[in-house]
Amino acid sequence: MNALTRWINSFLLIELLKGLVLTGRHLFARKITVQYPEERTPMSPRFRGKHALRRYQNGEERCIACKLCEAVCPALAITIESEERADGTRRTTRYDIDMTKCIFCGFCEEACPVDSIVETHDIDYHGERRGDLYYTKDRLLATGDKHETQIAAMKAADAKYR
Amino acid sequence: MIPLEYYLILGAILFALAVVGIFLNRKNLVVLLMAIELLLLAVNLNFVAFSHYLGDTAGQVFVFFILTVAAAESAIGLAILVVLFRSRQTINVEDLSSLKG
Amino acid sequence: MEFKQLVFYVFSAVLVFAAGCVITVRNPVKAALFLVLAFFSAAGLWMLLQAEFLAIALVLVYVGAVMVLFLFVVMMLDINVARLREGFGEYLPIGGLVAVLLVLEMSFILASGPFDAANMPEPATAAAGHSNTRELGRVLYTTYVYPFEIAALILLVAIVAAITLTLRRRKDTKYQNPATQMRVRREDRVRLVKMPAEKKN
Amino acid sequence: MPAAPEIFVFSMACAILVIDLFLSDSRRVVSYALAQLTLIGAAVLTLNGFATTGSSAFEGMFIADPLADTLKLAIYGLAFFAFVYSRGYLRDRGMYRGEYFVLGLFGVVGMMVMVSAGHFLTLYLGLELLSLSLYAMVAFQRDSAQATEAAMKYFVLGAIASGMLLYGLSMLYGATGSLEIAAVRQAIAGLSSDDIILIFGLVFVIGGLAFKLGAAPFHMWVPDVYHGAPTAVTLYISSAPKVAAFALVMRLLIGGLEELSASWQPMLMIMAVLSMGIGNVLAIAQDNIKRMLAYSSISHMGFFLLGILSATPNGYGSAMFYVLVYAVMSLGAFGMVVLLSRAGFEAEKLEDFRGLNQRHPWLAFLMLLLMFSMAGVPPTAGFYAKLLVIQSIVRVDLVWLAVVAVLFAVIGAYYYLRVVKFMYFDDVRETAIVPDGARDMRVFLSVNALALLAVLPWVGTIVDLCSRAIQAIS
Amino acid sequence: MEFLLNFWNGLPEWSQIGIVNLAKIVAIVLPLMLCVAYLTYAERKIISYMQVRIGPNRVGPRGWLQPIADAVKLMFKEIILPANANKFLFIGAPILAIAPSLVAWAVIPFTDTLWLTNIDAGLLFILALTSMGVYGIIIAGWASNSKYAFLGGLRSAAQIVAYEIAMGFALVGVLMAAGSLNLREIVHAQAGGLHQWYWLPLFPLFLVYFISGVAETNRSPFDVAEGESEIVAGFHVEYSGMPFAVFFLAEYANMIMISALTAVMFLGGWLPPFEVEPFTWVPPLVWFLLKVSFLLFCFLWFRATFPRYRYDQIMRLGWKVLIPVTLVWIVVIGVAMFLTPWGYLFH
Amino acid sequence: MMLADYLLSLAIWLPIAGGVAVLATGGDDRAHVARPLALAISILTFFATLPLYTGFNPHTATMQFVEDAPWIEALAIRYHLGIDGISLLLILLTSFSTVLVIVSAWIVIQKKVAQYLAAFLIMEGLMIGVFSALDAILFYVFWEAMLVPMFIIIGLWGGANRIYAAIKFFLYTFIGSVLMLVAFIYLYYQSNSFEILTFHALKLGLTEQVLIFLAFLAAFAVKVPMWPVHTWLPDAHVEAPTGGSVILAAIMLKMGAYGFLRFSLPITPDGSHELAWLMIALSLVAVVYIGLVALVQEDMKKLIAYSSIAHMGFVTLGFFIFNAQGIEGGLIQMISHGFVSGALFLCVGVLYDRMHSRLIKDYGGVANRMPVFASFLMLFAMANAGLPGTSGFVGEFLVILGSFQANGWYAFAAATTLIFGAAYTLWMYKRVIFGTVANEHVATLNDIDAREAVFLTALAIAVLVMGLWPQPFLDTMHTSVEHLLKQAMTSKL
Repeated sequence: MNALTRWINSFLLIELLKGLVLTGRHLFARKITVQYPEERTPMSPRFRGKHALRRYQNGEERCIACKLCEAVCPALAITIESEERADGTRRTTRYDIDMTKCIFCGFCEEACPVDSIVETHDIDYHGERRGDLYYTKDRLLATGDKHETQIAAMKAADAKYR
Repeated sequence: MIPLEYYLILGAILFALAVVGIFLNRKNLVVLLMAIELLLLAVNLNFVAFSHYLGDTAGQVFVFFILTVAAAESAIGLAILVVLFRSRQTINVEDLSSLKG
Repeated sequence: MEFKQLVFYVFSAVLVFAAGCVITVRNPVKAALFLVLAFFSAAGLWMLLQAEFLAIALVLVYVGAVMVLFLFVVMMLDINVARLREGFGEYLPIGGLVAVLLVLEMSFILASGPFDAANMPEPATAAAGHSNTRELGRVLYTTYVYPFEIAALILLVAIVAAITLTLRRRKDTKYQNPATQMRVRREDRVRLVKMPAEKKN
Repeated sequence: MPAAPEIFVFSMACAILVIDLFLSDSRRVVSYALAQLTLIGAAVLTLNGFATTGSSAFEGMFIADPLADTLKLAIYGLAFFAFVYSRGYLRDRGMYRGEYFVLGLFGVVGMMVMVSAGHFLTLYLGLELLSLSLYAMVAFQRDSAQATEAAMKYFVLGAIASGMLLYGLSMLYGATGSLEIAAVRQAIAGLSSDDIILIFGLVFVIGGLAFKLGAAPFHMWVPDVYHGAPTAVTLYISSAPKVAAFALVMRLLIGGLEELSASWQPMLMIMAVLSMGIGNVLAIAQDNIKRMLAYSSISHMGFFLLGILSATPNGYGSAMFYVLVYAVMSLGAFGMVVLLSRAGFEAEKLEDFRGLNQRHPWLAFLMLLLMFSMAGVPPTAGFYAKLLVIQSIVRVDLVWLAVVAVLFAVIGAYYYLRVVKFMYFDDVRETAIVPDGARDMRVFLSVNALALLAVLPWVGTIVDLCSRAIQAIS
Repeated sequence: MEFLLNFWNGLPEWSQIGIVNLAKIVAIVLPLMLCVAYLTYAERKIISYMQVRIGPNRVGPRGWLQPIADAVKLMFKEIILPANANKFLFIGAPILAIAPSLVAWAVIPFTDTLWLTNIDAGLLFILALTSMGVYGIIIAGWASNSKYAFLGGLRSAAQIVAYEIAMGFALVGVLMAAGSLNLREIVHAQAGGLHQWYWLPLFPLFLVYFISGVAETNRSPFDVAEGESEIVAGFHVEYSGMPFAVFFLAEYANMIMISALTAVMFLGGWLPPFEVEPFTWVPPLVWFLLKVSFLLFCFLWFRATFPRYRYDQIMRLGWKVLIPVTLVWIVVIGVAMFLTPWGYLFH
Repeated sequence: MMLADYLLSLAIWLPIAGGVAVLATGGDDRAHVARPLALAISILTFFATLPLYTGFNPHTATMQFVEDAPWIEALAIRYHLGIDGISLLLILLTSFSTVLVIVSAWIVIQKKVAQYLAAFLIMEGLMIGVFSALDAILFYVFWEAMLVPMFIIIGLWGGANRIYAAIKFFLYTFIGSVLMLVAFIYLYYQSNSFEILTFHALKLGLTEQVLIFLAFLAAFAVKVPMWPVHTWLPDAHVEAPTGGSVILAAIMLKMGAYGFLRFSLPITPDGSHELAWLMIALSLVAVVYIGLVALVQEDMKKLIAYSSIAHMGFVTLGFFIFNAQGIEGGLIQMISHGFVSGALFLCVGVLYDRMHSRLIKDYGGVANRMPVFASFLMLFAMANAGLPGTSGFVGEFLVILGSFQANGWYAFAAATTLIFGAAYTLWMYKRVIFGTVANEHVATLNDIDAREAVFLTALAIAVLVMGLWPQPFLDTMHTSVEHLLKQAMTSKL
């Protein structure tokens, strides 16, 4: 009997009809498309977007070339070189992130003892040449400068969970 | 007005081409099979022409059956060709020489 | 020139050209396509002869089925085209000569009078209500029912033969059977096992 | 009911095709038994409705007359024996599949249709049904390069032959305006007998027929096919289809075109002489018995044509007798080849027959009978066959042809003797294996070969049967 | 005006015939091409809706100019000829693919009075033409000199050939019911309302025909010929620019044609579902287009719903399910025709 | 329904059936069954043929013991048997020789015994069939069928070169006889019958007769054999086993001669006359030339074979001089030669069984070791040379007498054979039997045993009886010969 019903079901295309009904219902469902450039979905404070290097309020760059981020980076995207400055502090001479390697895991941010490297909420970036996705220290600092308010807010929002 | 002769001569030309094709072709069995199809086409042309000019459907019926048979025939022919190719890796007419004596 | 005559000459020319190409062209795929062309022109000629049904059947059977099969086989068998036609040219002149002689001879006989326009005039165009298809269908199932059945038998033989010859089940290959796959139910594949969280001694 | 045996065989073939799907290899014998039962059943049906006078059915497409029924019975018998012989051979070579028997039965249906054809259309369809089955059967041993090559050659040449035959038929159609054999005959009677279109068509028809018969100069396929095909298939091809080919000739050439006999007689004469010559001379050079028998078949077709070309009822009867006897002989000879073959060993070299008398005197004796019968040595049936065809041409004052024929018969005797020589006078070679098993086959083979001798007192009856069968058509 | 008329009458007869026919052809092909273009748009829209998306909406108002944009893009893309490809066949293949789908329109009756030709063997003509669609694909696959294309070509050719048989058998059922091969007469035979349309008495054939139609056009879920995941894009993997566009057109034109045929043969063509007042007010052409649109919608619906079949499943479905079903149903119809005076179901 | 009505059938089919029975005894391990069985059958057959003689009416030329039944009606072929005075003697000769052959093979043949014996029994039936057939096709069937067992006998049990000899034998005779078949068929169309007696009465034109005569000649000349188609015979004789040689010489050769009497002369009398010169010439060539050839033979069997050819030349000569003496002489010569050459071959066989050589030079002084054998051989040698008192003399004398009537030169040429015959026979006898013991092999020879004595004695009696009292033989054939002569002398034109 079971076999017979199964046979009948298969010949009446019951399962296929079920599928069609499902898609048919969705045809009339409310569309959930977000009209992207105009509309945006909300973002978590922990969202990991484009990288940035921060500065202290006095304009001094935060990064002390401890190279923890370089060490922790699983994709080996970060390259750091450093030397002692005239004032005896150690600062980076080179801080590059190869965005074609980066996997946006956020470990660098976690590892940074001075909250220097961070990931912003900026996702609207692109490059037209290969080199455009090779972020140098200057560009990272510039991003940090540009998004400092947003970064600060994010840090603040997340602070209580840390 | 096209006289019946014209059709028949056309059939003869096709027939001759097919026959020459069969004997000319020493290399490729598939083309040989195609020449056979041409041969049958010539025959069919004759039958249809006669049928029309004689006002008799029998010729057309014959063509209908020839078409059927030819289709069956080429199915078998190609099946044999495939089997042959599997066992010998060639369909070169000249390579078919294991049977001699 | 009458429209019909124009059509006749055009189709005939194409037919002969295509047939010639079939036997001379180097590449078997092209030969097959030329054969298709030949069939099309032949179908056109048959239309002129008021054999619409056969004309369409020719296209349907040959172009639609037989030649596809040919193409299939030509393509599946990995044939070295270059080797296939080497030394072809040397036979071509003699072959052409033979063809011409054959045609002349046959034409001489065929055109010797019995089938000229006087002896065999073209019948009048069929009446408007006349359907070639209907007529053929009628005789096919009445007068010719016996051959019809035999033709069916021939096709069956062709099927049986083609399958026996080419179907081979390799012993070392694993096959999926869609029918059994589709019959599978959840119970066959998933087993819910209830067991206590921890063993009691 | 007209065509009851045809319908029965066809239905049974389909049934076997289906039943065979559900049989395991070890129970394949069921298909075999069913096939044999089918033939027996068909024989019963044919006997039951045996036509004493000619009548037609299906609008003249189907003819029931004594000729048709007699030939059908012969076909059943030959096919029956062919199946018996082939079983062990097929089993040893992994070809023991139901399709062999099914195709064989379809071939039988084709032959039956040919035999009963009253219309060019049924003639052609029967011929094709038979041919297609045969092509497939030749290629049945599909991993054998030889078999497939043979099948290809057979196919190509067979298809060309069909094409020629059809071209000829189209011309006849044009000239007579009909495709029904009886009507064509009447129409021809109304035309002048040297009507150029008729002759033109006739040439092609004869060419096609010669191809199908395997008569020189259209014989090229015969040796290759006989040699290359699995022996089980060769024995099938060389027996019953020859009977059907006879029917083809009878229906087409005699039934339809007898009025043109003055035109086809010389053509057949050339073919007959060439066939006898080529067949007999080339057979001498063969060291493969299958090939040798193939050439012998060509020469036998030459003799067979002698009967036809006399264009008298007497000659047709003789040709019929000849073809029946030939079919039985050829069946037996190839049956012997099959019987002596084992898995992995084809007894197809003449050498393989060396010292057969020492190993198996009985089989050697049977083969001796078969060979002498083929050579036309009395008192075997082969002699009467040759006697009949030769007397039929002497009757139409073609004594020179008779002399040519008997001379070729003598040449032919040489290579048959060679087989006997190998069997009786030469010593056993070590590679040769003594046959064992296949008891049923040995029994049937004995019956087959001894029939050539035992028929002696009843030759007259059979000849009578043949001439009575012929009467209906002419 | 006068001059034009004189000029026309001065032309020889055969060219007059030719020109008239050419004009008719253009009148059919142009709107068809437009339909194809907007069918692609409809497809994207409908599938996105079923996936709870909006679909294209940027080019032009609500995205209506999207097909035009696509067309323009394809037209200006470079045509790449692969190395060692057979150039003549490579270019010829798309043409071979699209030609049959356009030619078939010659015999399709839009309404009782609107058709290009009305031949007796129309159904056969259609069968013959649909069977030729395979050439474009198989040649494209072969001429590309690429193994992916080749495999795709062979796959789809085998598939088309297999489903064509089921399709043909389904049409045999229609032929039996209507007693004619003429498409107009087939529609006439269905007169009398929804329940007289052949989809009901020939329901299994209707399904088989439509499913085969989907398979014939290589549409999802039978689109293994393109099978992106296995053979990249199948037979047209090497194509770009205009030749690719032509293949694209061919596919969609085929879809439309299959839908039109289904409408003619199973859904009563231009006939209204009920032959009573409000329905008969609607012009027949509209009914026809409505039916075609519905069927086209089904094509898209299927694509949105079903996952792709595996190749052996496709072949199994064709040979072992659809063909037997059609055979059985033909026998059923035959028996019914023999035993009953057509009665309610068949007049 | 009396058994007597079916005597001929019995004589034909009993040995054939017996042969099959012997064959069925199987392999050589059962030879002890096969031998007595074969002997019994051959003796039975011999006894079955005796009533033919006792019941024979010598005063009429019509066929006796006639059996007639339809066989292949479409061609008017009948199962028609019957004998006259000519065939009667040959039948008796056949059944008598077969017994001897079987006895002679008793211990000599050790390989495939059953097949050997069966072959001879079947041969016997077929040969009787040939002599008693009154239907041309029936005749032809028996005639040709004989080739098969003979072919096997030569090929299987023959000497070193047996295969060549067997095939040569077969093809020569086969070629000849198929032409005869064509002639039969032609005659059939003239008469609508295959009855030999109808053929006899058939009117034929001269050209037809000549052609038919030539066709017959092709068959019979090969069989007789006549020069120049005799070459198969020495080969066959040399290679054949003793029994084969005996049958070949004693009976098969006679069939050719019988054919002349039964077919050529009565059916084509004018053709025969027209070509008599040819026949006589060929016969004389055989007599003289072959006699000379025989002189130089090294091999005893070959020598006897050539002597057979020469003697058969006598026979044909006798037939074509168209008088009663000639024909009767020829017939007597046939019978006599059957005994004599059979006996000689058996004697050679006796020696060969002991020495495995047939070369004359290997022997010498045999008389010392085998005195009894030597005396038998002496008798047969004398008979072969045509010494008065032996059977050989009667026939030769009659033929010479007859030819003398026709033409003195014929007689002269024929008479040379007496000289040549004596020369080669006695010379061979001298070299083999007399002299000192040639080598150690000869020294170990044993004289004949009882079995050999039996058949040699039987033959010796036959030779002597025929030589001393030929009258019964002549009486038996006389009426038939007269009738035949009348037919041969009556023009059909």
